[in-house]
Amino acid sequence: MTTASIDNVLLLAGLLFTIGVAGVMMRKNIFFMLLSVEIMLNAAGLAFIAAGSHWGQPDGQVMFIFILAMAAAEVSIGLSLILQIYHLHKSLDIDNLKEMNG
Amino acid sequence: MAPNDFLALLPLLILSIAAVLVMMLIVANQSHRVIQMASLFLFLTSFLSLFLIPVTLPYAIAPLLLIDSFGVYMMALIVFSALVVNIISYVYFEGKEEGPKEYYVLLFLCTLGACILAVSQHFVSLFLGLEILTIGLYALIAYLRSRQRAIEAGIKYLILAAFSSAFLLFGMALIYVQTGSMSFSLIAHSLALETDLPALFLLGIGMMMVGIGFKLAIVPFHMWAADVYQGAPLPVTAFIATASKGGVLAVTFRFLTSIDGLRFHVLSASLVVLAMVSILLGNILALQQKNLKRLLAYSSIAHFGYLLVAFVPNSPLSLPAMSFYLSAYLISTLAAFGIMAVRSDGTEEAEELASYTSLFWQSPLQASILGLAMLSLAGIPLTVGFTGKFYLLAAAIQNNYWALALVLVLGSILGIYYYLRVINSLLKGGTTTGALPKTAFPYFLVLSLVMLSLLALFILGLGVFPESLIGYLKDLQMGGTTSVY
Amino acid sequence: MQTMLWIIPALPLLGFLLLISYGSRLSRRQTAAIGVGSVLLSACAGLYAGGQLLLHPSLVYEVTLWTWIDIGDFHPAIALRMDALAAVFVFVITLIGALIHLYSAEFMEKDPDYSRFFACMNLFVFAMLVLVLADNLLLLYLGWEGVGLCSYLLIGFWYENPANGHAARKAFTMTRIGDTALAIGLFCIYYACKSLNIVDISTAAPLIFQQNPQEATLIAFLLLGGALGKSAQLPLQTWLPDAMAGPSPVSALIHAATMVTAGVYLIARMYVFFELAPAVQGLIAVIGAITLLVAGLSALTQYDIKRVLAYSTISQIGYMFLALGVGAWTAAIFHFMVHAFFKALLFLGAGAIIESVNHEHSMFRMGGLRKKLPIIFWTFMVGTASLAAIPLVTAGFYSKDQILWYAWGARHGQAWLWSMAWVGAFITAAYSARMVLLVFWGPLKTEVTSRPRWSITFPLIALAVCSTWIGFVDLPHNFGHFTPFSDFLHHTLPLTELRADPTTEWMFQILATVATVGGLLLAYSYYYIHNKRLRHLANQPLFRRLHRLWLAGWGFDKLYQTFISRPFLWVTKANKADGVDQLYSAMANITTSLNQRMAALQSGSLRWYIMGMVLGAIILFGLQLLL
Amino acid sequence: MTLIYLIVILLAGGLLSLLAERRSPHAPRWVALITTCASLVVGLLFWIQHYPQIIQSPADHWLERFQVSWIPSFGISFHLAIDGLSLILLTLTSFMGILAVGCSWNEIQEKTGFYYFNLLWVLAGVAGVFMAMDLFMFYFFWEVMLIPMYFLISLWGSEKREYAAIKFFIFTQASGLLMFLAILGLYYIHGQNTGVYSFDYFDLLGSTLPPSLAFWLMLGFAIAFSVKLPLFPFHSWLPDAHGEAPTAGSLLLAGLLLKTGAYGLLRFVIPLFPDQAQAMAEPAMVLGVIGILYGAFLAFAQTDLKRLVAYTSVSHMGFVVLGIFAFNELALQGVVMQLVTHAISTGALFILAGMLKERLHTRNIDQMGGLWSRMPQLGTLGLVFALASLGLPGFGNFIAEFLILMGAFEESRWLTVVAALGLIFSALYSLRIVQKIFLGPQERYGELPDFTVRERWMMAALALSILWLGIYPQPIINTAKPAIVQLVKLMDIKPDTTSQHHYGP
Repeated sequence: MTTASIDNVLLLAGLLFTIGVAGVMMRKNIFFMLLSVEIMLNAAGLAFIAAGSHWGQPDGQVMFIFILAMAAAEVSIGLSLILQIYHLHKSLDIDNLKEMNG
Repeated sequence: MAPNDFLALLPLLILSIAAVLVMMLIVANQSHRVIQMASLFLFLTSFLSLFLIPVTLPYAIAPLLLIDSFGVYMMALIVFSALVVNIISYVYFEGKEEGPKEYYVLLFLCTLGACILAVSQHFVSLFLGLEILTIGLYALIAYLRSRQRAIEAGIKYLILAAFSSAFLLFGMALIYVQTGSMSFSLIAHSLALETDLPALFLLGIGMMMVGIGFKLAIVPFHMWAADVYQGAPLPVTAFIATASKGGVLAVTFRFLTSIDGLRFHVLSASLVVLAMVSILLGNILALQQKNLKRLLAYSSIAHFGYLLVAFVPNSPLSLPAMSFYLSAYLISTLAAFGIMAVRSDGTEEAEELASYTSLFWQSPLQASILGLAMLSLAGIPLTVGFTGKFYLLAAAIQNNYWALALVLVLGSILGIYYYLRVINSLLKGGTTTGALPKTAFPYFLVLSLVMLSLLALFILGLGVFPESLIGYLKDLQMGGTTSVY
Repeated sequence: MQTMLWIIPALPLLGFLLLISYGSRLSRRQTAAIGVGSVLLSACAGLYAGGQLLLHPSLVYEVTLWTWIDIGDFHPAIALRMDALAAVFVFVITLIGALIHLYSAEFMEKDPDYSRFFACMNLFVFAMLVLVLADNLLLLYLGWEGVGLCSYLLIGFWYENPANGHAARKAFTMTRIGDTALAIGLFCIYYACKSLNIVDISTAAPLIFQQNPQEATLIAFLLLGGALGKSAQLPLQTWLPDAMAGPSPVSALIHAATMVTAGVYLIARMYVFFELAPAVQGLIAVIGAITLLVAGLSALTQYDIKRVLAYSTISQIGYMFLALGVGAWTAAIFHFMVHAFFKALLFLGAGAIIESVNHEHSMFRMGGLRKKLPIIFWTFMVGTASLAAIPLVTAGFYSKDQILWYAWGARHGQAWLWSMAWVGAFITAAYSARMVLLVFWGPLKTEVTSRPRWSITFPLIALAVCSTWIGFVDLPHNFGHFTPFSDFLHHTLPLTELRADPTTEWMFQILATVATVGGLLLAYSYYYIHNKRLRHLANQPLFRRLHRLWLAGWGFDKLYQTFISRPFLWVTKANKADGVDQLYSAMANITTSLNQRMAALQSGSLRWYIMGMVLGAIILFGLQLLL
Repeated sequence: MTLIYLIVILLAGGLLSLLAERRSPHAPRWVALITTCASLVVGLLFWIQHYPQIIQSPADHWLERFQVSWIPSFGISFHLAIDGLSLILLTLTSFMGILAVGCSWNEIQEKTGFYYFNLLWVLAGVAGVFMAMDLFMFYFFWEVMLIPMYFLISLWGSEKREYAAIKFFIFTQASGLLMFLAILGLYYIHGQNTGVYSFDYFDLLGSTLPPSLAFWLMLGFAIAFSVKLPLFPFHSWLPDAHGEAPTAGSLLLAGLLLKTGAYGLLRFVIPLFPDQAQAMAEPAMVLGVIGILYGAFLAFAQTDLKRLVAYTSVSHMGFVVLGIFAFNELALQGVVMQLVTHAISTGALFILAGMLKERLHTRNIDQMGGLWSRMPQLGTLGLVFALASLGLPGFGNFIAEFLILMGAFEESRWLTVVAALGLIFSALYSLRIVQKIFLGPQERYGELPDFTVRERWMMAALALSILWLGIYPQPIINTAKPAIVQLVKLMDIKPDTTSQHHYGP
């Protein structure tokens, strides 16, 4: 089997990350914003794994597990908030949420 | 686990156990009062346990944590802030529609996270601490979940925080790729020979800056601050402004100094720029602000700009200067938020400046405390804030960062304007003594006021006789044992 | 005995202090007693001291009271010194002062501010005495400004009328211009001579200024500036006619007899500098000559009797300056003394007249008062005669004749100076005659409402007597060479050197007489027999225009208004809001607008915030690439 | 030890009056009166006791010192010292303090406790400024006198008080912070040169600085002091502050706070940076002269009495700058005199303005006129102080301005001549005051009360002191002499930019 070179993997990770950033910026729906953030986090995770394998250390994968855990926690809270928002606003359009400004 | 490890970790352990204990109390559905007392007691114990930590510092718990006198001091600050927040929470949450009990659990967790940050010397612990802190905060900010503002603030904070931690993580990853290690000391080791930063590393640092910058609300990553401050419940705002920012600042400082990153012109220069813009923009934003929470949010942006001024020179003075100013900032901010919390009632926060008109003649104590806090934040002599600014300027000028010093001065001049506005509205109006609100639960009100008066005393005392603290901070140690794993 | 000199100024000061602190509680009689008494006593003291000086020519009174300032080698003292020159002035000030105070006791009796009046008058006498007795220039300056203050207070004495206030301010400010020049002169003197003591500098000056005469010229010029202001000479003369807004005794004492001649005193006192600066001395003569003509012609056209006298005062002081200018020091002082007497007399007389025709100032509404007010008439005639210099019998003749003669004959004398003075004499005679003819002859125009009592008439008579016999203390050389006055003064002032042959003096006396008689005849034929041809001449447009010009005092006031006061007022009004302040407010505004712009960016939209963060991140990276 | 009393008395008095209000709203004013009198007594006793020592002008012109360590880790000590100059100004401070209490006696009816607290703390701050010999501490007191003053204006002032107060605070604070930067710079440069890190005045005196930097440091100090003075382009806070402050506030501003600026120039700028001061002399004098004329012009145009007087202060302070930078004994003595006499005469005018406001409820002189007939005593005193401020001989102001001009004349003839024009303009505005307020016809007002006993005593004290200074100023001159002589000596050395200067012990 062939091993992908670190650079390519990083490139992929970078690509994912940018996609995520773009998503967060583009989408108006909170739900999809959350999703895009997850993509970004996973991009980071991918980068860690690549690095770990590059240096032949477990640390990268350890880090990835942590990231997963954290992402899970985050999503759970996020979803509950989204429920609340839907409850209050009857929509998930982030642009409704600009009560506070100035 | 060696007894020393146990002793060194005692504060952290107490905090984590406390979270569990409080949960049990809730299960045993105890009253708010009991839980408040318990958590107060637990915070106190963890605070006191900091003094038990053996004097054989620095003490490394390889590879993640390094408990040194700097770390201990930072933990002390964090736990103390949490303690104050805890005290003022009772008066605030009593009579709110939301059951306040779980709040304390989260408070403990967040405090724990902040403390871990303060002593972490490894990306993993950094990340863990940061996320324990942040995830706790998501919940805390949106704690009054039936309130639109709270929810709005919560979701804003959540998405932005996650967004920024993604940057942070990616940055770490890149650095890991570059150096092959995630512990600060080893990164420093691998960097030791470099004369200028490798591109990948630079990119990594840059992305980490984005993440950190967000947490510290430094321009240009500051925009969330005002809204979240305004939306969150007052004690939580206080916590964000003090404990959480303090922890992040501590770890940033530790990271940058232990890898000696500031010897690279790129980093120091970009930090200088960040500091300058934060100072100026923060103050300018605050100038005409009518909402006290938002005002403090903007001013805190400026204050972290000031704190960066202490980083940059990377001189023997910068550690004590940073610690001193951070302490000054924490004390003053806590006092300010404390008074606001005490003034708020079940339905709405006392956040509009208008609601403080002629407070001085109605309840002199509260007004004087708030006024002192403002003077201290403005950096007027006789208050600790002045000594702090003096320290920062000293650090800057000693290394001939004249431009930075001038910007700092300019910032403080702008600052005076809006702090004075607050004080003016306190003193305005007639001497008609209005009725003092919050007579519902006198004990905790008195307790909070005593606590706040204590803070006021600190503000004055450290302002007039700062020597004691300065003397202590001067021989704070950081790092020391490069524990290779 | 010497050390008692301080008594002379101290008495009026005491009077002032008493009146200012207890004035409200004193009766009019007591007030008058203090006011008149204090000056009378100091007059006696002055006369005694003067007598001593006459008897022992070598004697000089000197007393140092205390050191005023002592810094390095600058240590002026509060010290008094009385020599011949000072003695003459003290004599005039105190004697005439006393008489005028007595006059005022009745003249002002209906005035509500009786005590304030006497307080100011006493203060004035004190200040004037300090001026002439000062042994150093700083103390002299104190007196100098002090008299200016009193003149301000007394011109504006009837303060309800804003016009009086304006006149008072004008007087103070215009003299202050001169005073400033004087002050600068003092600085020059100090740095040149390292002292302000008059005797020291007078003795030291010749040696010091041998090297740099231009410094001496500068100093002399600055001193002259001071003198011009006080003595109302061109170009600072315009304040004096307006100063007539004050009560008549004030005009008599301050604006005729004493204060306005302070300039003469200063120049005589500092003669050393002027002898070192012949150019400036020449200038003095020229200014004097021009002033006496300008003022005389104005006097010829006035309606208000007091303004006539005011212009005549300017003109007479012009004579004194002329005398000083040609180096006839004693002649100047002599004319000062004589003028003091008859001009005081005239002013008091005028005051009495105005009172008795209930405050009518215009001569054209008077007339025929010869029979109604006999005492005033006769005394006034004596004064006028003296002013017009009727030969042989009047004091005015002797003093003015001396000046005319020296204007030709003295070392610095010039033919044209003399001719100007001669024309001046002609004019003087003319307006004097005009005045009396209009006031006392012709039909009665305004009814006499009140008649003066003794305390007004007595001073008039006394002054009338003085202004005749006082002339005989210094007779011309061809009149048997009887000159005790100038001999007395020569202890202080230098002799007048002659360039012309003394034996020709009689010709000039004849010519002077001709001028006087001519002037009298002119007025007589114009105002008494109403000569047709003259009337016709006077109606020529040229003369009408001249008349208007002279009536307005040659339009100096207008000139100064357009070129000085109006621009000043305009500038101050324009910048009332302080232009500099606008700058700072602009800065403030910029900051606030910046604040509003930035606050607008805090739109509250999450997507915008994210955008911001990403932008920030990009900028940060860009920055790091750049650095 | 006396020195510490001078401050502690006032601080304690302040706190006491804060408490005294609980007893009765009139208690604080008595506390304040007693306190200020006490401090005056202490000061005078000190003066009398040291006068013989002063007379024989010793080489060490410092009369007494007091030093305890404060923040050793930065070489900061609580260091007070006093010489003739400070002594004069301290006595002035207590004197002004008594008058300030006097003229607030009935004017202030609410929040009395806090009012007198601020009043006394301003005095304490000023006293500290005049004695502090440690630059850090100097700045400390500099601020301490600022904040209570801010409260005095913003709480008890008239209509536009908040604007005025904030303007005042920001002007002084901004300049003060610049000075603070300069102090720090001096501290580190001196430390790096000598290894002795200290804020102590006497340590820093001899320090040698790189000329380029020294100029900027000097500027830092100079600007702070010029703003306080105020020197011409920095004066625009003064009219607002004066105009809006309560009577006592204006009194303290004019009488004391402006003086701290001049004191700073004399005590710090010249001794610490002789060469730079020398270099600065010409432009500074020019600015001073501009200030003299500019202030006079604006004063002439004003219709608000207090603003008018404020601008006259600008004019008078122009004389101070002119004198200071002439660097000779005559001028400097004149400066000291000007500081004292200006405090008295201008202070008196502000008190009069306050009395008129109390009676007529306006500060607009267009609405006054002819008041002499109603209030002859007030009119007389008004006339007296108007004359004093136009520099009439016999009043202290004359001595001061004459000496300043005379001293300046040696340095630059033309500037002095232009400055002398100020005498004429001062006559214009002073007489305008008298005319507009006291003279002219009087129809607008009915019966107006003349002086009360309290007012009469205050004004009598002021009038007598200004006259005394006019005819026998020698005690002041003698007291200031040692310090002045030292300064002159220092400037006569005219050292090149590298040599050491020696000043003080």
